[in-house]
Amino acid sequence: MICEIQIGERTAKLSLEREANGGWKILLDGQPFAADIAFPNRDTLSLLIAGRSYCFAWARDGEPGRTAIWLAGGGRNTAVEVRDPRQARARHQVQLSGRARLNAPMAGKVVKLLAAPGALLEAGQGVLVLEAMKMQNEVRSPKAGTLLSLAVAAGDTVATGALLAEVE
Amino acid sequence: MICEIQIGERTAKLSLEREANGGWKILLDGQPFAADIAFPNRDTLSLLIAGRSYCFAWARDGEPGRTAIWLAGGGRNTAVEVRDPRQARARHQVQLSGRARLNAPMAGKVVKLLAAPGALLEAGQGVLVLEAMKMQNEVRSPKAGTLLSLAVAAGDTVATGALLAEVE
Amino acid sequence: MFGKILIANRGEIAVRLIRACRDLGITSVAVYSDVDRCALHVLQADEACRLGASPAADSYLNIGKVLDAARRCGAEAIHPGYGFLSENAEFAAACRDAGLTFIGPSPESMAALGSKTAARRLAKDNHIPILEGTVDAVTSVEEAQKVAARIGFPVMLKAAAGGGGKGMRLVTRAADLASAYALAGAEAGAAFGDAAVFLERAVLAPRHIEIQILGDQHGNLLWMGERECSVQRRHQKVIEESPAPRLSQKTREAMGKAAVAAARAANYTNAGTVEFLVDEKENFYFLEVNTRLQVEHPVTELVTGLDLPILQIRVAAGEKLPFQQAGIAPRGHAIECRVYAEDPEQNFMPSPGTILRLRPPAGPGVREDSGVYEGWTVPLEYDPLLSKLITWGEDRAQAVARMRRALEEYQLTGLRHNLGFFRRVFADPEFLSGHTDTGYVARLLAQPMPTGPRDAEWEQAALAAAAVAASASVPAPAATTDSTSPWQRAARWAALQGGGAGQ
Amino acid sequence: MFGKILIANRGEIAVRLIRACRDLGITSVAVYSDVDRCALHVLQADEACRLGASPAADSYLNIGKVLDAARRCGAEAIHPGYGFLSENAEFAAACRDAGLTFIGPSPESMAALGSKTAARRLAKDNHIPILEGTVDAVTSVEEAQKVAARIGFPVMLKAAAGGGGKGMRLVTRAADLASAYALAGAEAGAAFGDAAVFLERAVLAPRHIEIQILGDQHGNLLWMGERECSVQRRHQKVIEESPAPRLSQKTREAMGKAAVAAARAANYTNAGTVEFLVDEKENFYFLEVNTRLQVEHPVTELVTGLDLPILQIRVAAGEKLPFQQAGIAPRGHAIECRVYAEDPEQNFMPSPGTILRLRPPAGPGVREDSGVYEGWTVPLEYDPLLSKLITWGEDRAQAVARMRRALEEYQLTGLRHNLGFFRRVFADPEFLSGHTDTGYVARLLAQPMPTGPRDAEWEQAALAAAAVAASASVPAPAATTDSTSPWQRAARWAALQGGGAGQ
Repeated sequence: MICEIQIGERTAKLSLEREANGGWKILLDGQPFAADIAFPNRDTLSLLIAGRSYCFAWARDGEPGRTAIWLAGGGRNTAVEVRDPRQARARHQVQLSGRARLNAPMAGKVVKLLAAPGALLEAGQGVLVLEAMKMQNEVRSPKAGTLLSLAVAAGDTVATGALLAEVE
Repeated sequence: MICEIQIGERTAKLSLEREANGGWKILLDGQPFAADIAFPNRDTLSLLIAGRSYCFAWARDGEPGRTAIWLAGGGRNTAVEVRDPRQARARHQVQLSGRARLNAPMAGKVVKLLAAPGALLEAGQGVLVLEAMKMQNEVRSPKAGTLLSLAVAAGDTVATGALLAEVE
Repeated sequence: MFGKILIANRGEIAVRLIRACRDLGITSVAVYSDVDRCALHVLQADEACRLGASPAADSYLNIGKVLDAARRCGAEAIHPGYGFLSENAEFAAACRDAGLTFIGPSPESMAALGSKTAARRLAKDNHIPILEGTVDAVTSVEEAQKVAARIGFPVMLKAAAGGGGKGMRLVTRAADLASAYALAGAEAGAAFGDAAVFLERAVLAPRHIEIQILGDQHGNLLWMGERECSVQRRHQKVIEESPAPRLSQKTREAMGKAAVAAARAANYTNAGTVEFLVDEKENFYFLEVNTRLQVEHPVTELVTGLDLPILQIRVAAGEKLPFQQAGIAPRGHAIECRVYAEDPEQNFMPSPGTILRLRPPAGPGVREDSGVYEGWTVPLEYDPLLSKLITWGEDRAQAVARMRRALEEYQLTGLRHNLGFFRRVFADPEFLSGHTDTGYVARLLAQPMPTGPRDAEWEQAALAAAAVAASASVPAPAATTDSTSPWQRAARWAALQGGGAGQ
Repeated sequence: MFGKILIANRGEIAVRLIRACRDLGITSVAVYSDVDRCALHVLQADEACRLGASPAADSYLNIGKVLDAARRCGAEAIHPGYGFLSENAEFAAACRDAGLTFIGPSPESMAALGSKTAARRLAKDNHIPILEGTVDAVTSVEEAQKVAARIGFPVMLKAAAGGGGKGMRLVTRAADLASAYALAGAEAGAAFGDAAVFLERAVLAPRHIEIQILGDQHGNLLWMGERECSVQRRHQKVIEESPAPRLSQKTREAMGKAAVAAARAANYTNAGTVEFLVDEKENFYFLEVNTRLQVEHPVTELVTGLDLPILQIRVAAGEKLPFQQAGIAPRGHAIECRVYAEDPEQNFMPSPGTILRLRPPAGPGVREDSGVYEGWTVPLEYDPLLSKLITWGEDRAQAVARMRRALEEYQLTGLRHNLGFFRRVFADPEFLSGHTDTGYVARLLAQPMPTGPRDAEWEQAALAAAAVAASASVPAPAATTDSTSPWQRAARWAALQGGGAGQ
């Protein structure tokens, strides 16, 4: 298996092969990576690397070709993305398109719109108010520009990451 | 579904039907049993019965037709057996056969035999010594009688429940 | 003593109160909204009683439904927890009228102290120092502008009712006042059913220190040490400790006496907390009284050895406090971290979701008061507090070391949370020196993220682990029975994009 | 202070010591046998080093392999935990010779106190009362018969080396002596590598109370309160508490002074425990010294507020004890339950297996020191201790109430264990009255199993739950990756047959 893994800011290429003796042959960005790998149970991995012990509990999320692995271990709890390199390329292009998109930073209810399409916005100006867990949160424009469109109306319930508006 | 469930000393007959509204219709030994049943996650069950709250975490074990359900809840941790009534009948007959069988009370290593086949045993007399977790344990005859056969030899490793000897 | 208590709350505090009932041999009754049918407090209680639909107004904030549940299950007393109806004098009075014991102060004491504005007046009358500002609520943006102009910016807008940072806004210039006033009012209205806000001089970067008080119905009224609560984001505490570092015994005792004086003026009984602002010279100003059990009560429990909910229940049942002021002998140091479903990288915004993995830490000096479990979907409707992690040590250094160790062990995935933020705080020299004030979190986040000597190694191991996990042929251990719609998955994906090793 | 410590043990005590290292900022190194590659202590440690094959003689009891591991990883000190090599003077000497600090007493102190026979002589010389019997080991069945005839039955056979009930047998009549002598010797040989046993007068149903001692290398030697350890099965403790109920302060102090006198006579440093038998009139008899950290050390920690492994490490590094005898001020009451993989219905026989579900209790006053996790297969090779559950309360009643609550919350399935037994103990009037002695467990089990008022209701709910669970279409949440052979399944089935709601 060959995959591209993004962890925080870093993207690495991993190549993984099961060896005849049950071990793993791992190449990390082309370099051999030696680890004694064991499975304490079906959702935990133990790695001994040059004597150091690392243990990760993992849970899988995501969709075909783009697996998210939640890892918990060593005091960190994080989601890393494991991509099939070919599919990843296509996605990248979408992200590079021109407009700034405002996504919902959390699931919640749109309680108020603060600007109408066509409005000129300063960077940091409020676009709408989202209520979640009893907190009223202003969602602000990431940059100065024109409010191109609003994807939601007051009263709508939105999921985390849902598109709220576009600014150009 | 109809099943026979053994919990401790008690055996009950349960009939279970999923209703159109998603609820459950349960007959316990022929009597209707009203419970509001919900699933906190895939291995936990919540039951509200006449206002009282019961929560059980469960794990499945066993083999076709004879499921063991480990239940944890309300301070008890126990294994119950869920049987298909037809298959259960066959098993019962085996249990009723005449001889007393000595099964291994735990997994361990047979370190010493204390009696040979043909020996006359008093009730409580030691038959062999089993070592597990560094403890030496005498396995004793449950009744007075003749040691018919030994199924193990010194040095053997046995699993929990393995047949060790028969006494008549 | 009561035979059955209804717990009019949810989440970790409801679980905490169920444990207190169990320790006393009292039957506990959980109440729940539809989305909370499988919440931890429902699973753990002896009995459970449905209130209504998921919005708080139809369930946990609905006085009629709570009282009806109490009648149906035959409870003799109601413990309100914190938040929801806990500081609602009308509810306390309705309990009394229904023949139920409200486990808390009398409605009269609550009225006298429960609203921040009324409490300010009472403090003033009893010569306890308060900050300059309005004593009554401001009724319009215009009035707010006028008062602010008089006392000068920055000013603080605060909900007259409630607490916990909701309906609170710091305003640094006149141009922001109108929008802040509207948001604070709306938030206060949604959270407490009362949109009134008042205005006071903002002290920038003060310390926030509070005194625990406890009174019985026989005239005994004690204070039980202080809690330092300066580490806040969004005007809400995230870390609390006791004793407060760098506080002289003289000031501690003066604050304790002021707290008891304020409570006595209101004929206070049961548990309560008097909050103060403390400046660099250890001048302290009365802020408000929380007329209920505080979220952070465990730090007081760990240093005093006392069980506050049990004492609340005992004094509500008419028992005398079993000790005097001199009998309260704190030992060691305790610190609490509030574990929230929120995203520190997005200004600590709430971040509901399903918990895929949860293994809380354990061992010496570690206490976890949790309200969630693996597989639970944290609902959108309520406060995002998941759990409280509390450590005790012989001194602050040991409590800190144990907290660091506990954070190292903590496994929590499936949603965004602030454990990574705590990990950073407990390695930060400023926090370790005990020099925190309410500006601390902003200062910390303004610094670049530090990297430890082992971070690169950990990252390599995590990369290998992720690759092996992704290639594993075992089914994904998703903990829910619900199927997730493609649309939800896509949204989840977008949320994951911001992910990083910092958590 | 040390930079790196190798922990020459496994299970819960290894995890406990890893936590102590972490609190001190010391790198911890786990060692493991093949069957323990994925044991909890390996997963939790900073580093891990293989010893050898699974039998203890090839791994945890193998001095050469442990020292080799220490060399390879660059450890400066070794903590032996309890059991295995912890009371082996030869090992302590080998550490010293290899330039490693052994975290424990000197080999000379261990030799003087570590063997029960040597310790009996030392106690006698220092005018500390001992029970009548042989001071040296008996070398043959004939000699044993002779001595037993002299002092009269019942007699107790005890391994000269080691402790923990292994190699110990109560003999009530001459006819049983030969078989008991052989079994005790074999067990002692297997567990400690030394088959020597001695004989002493058996006091029927005495109390078993021990004193914790701690000394530094600067002549300071203190005692830190007592532990009541009378609740035993198979001569091994299962419940311990501190302070001992019904013990006068006068006797407590006399025992403390006797313990310190015995330790001082052996130039003792580091942590140790002096065990006594106490009769109904509070006469106490010296039994033995455990020259290492005790399994039940947490109860002392919870009442004194001290961290024993950390103090062990500090004094081993040459630091002075940071307090004097007067500085040890116990508060409240602590109780420990040893959670074993064993079957109370089959005379507490060990019962290894795979843990299918594990959710330990939490909340106020509850501490869990565990050595296992969900999915772990408890191996056959070692002691079946899974975890220790400890509660603290302001007084014994509260500690008991919290233990009862913790047992109520505890979820542990997949193997047989003694949680149900504890549930019974903590509802038993005799235990609750504090009138326990070493005959307590036998008396309890001789009574019919009591049924509670809610047992029938619970059973109905469990029946319905089992039926719904069995009919569920979701895959079985078995926690292991291993496939189980049909043969193993059949064996498991047979074991399940004995199952009941009593657990």
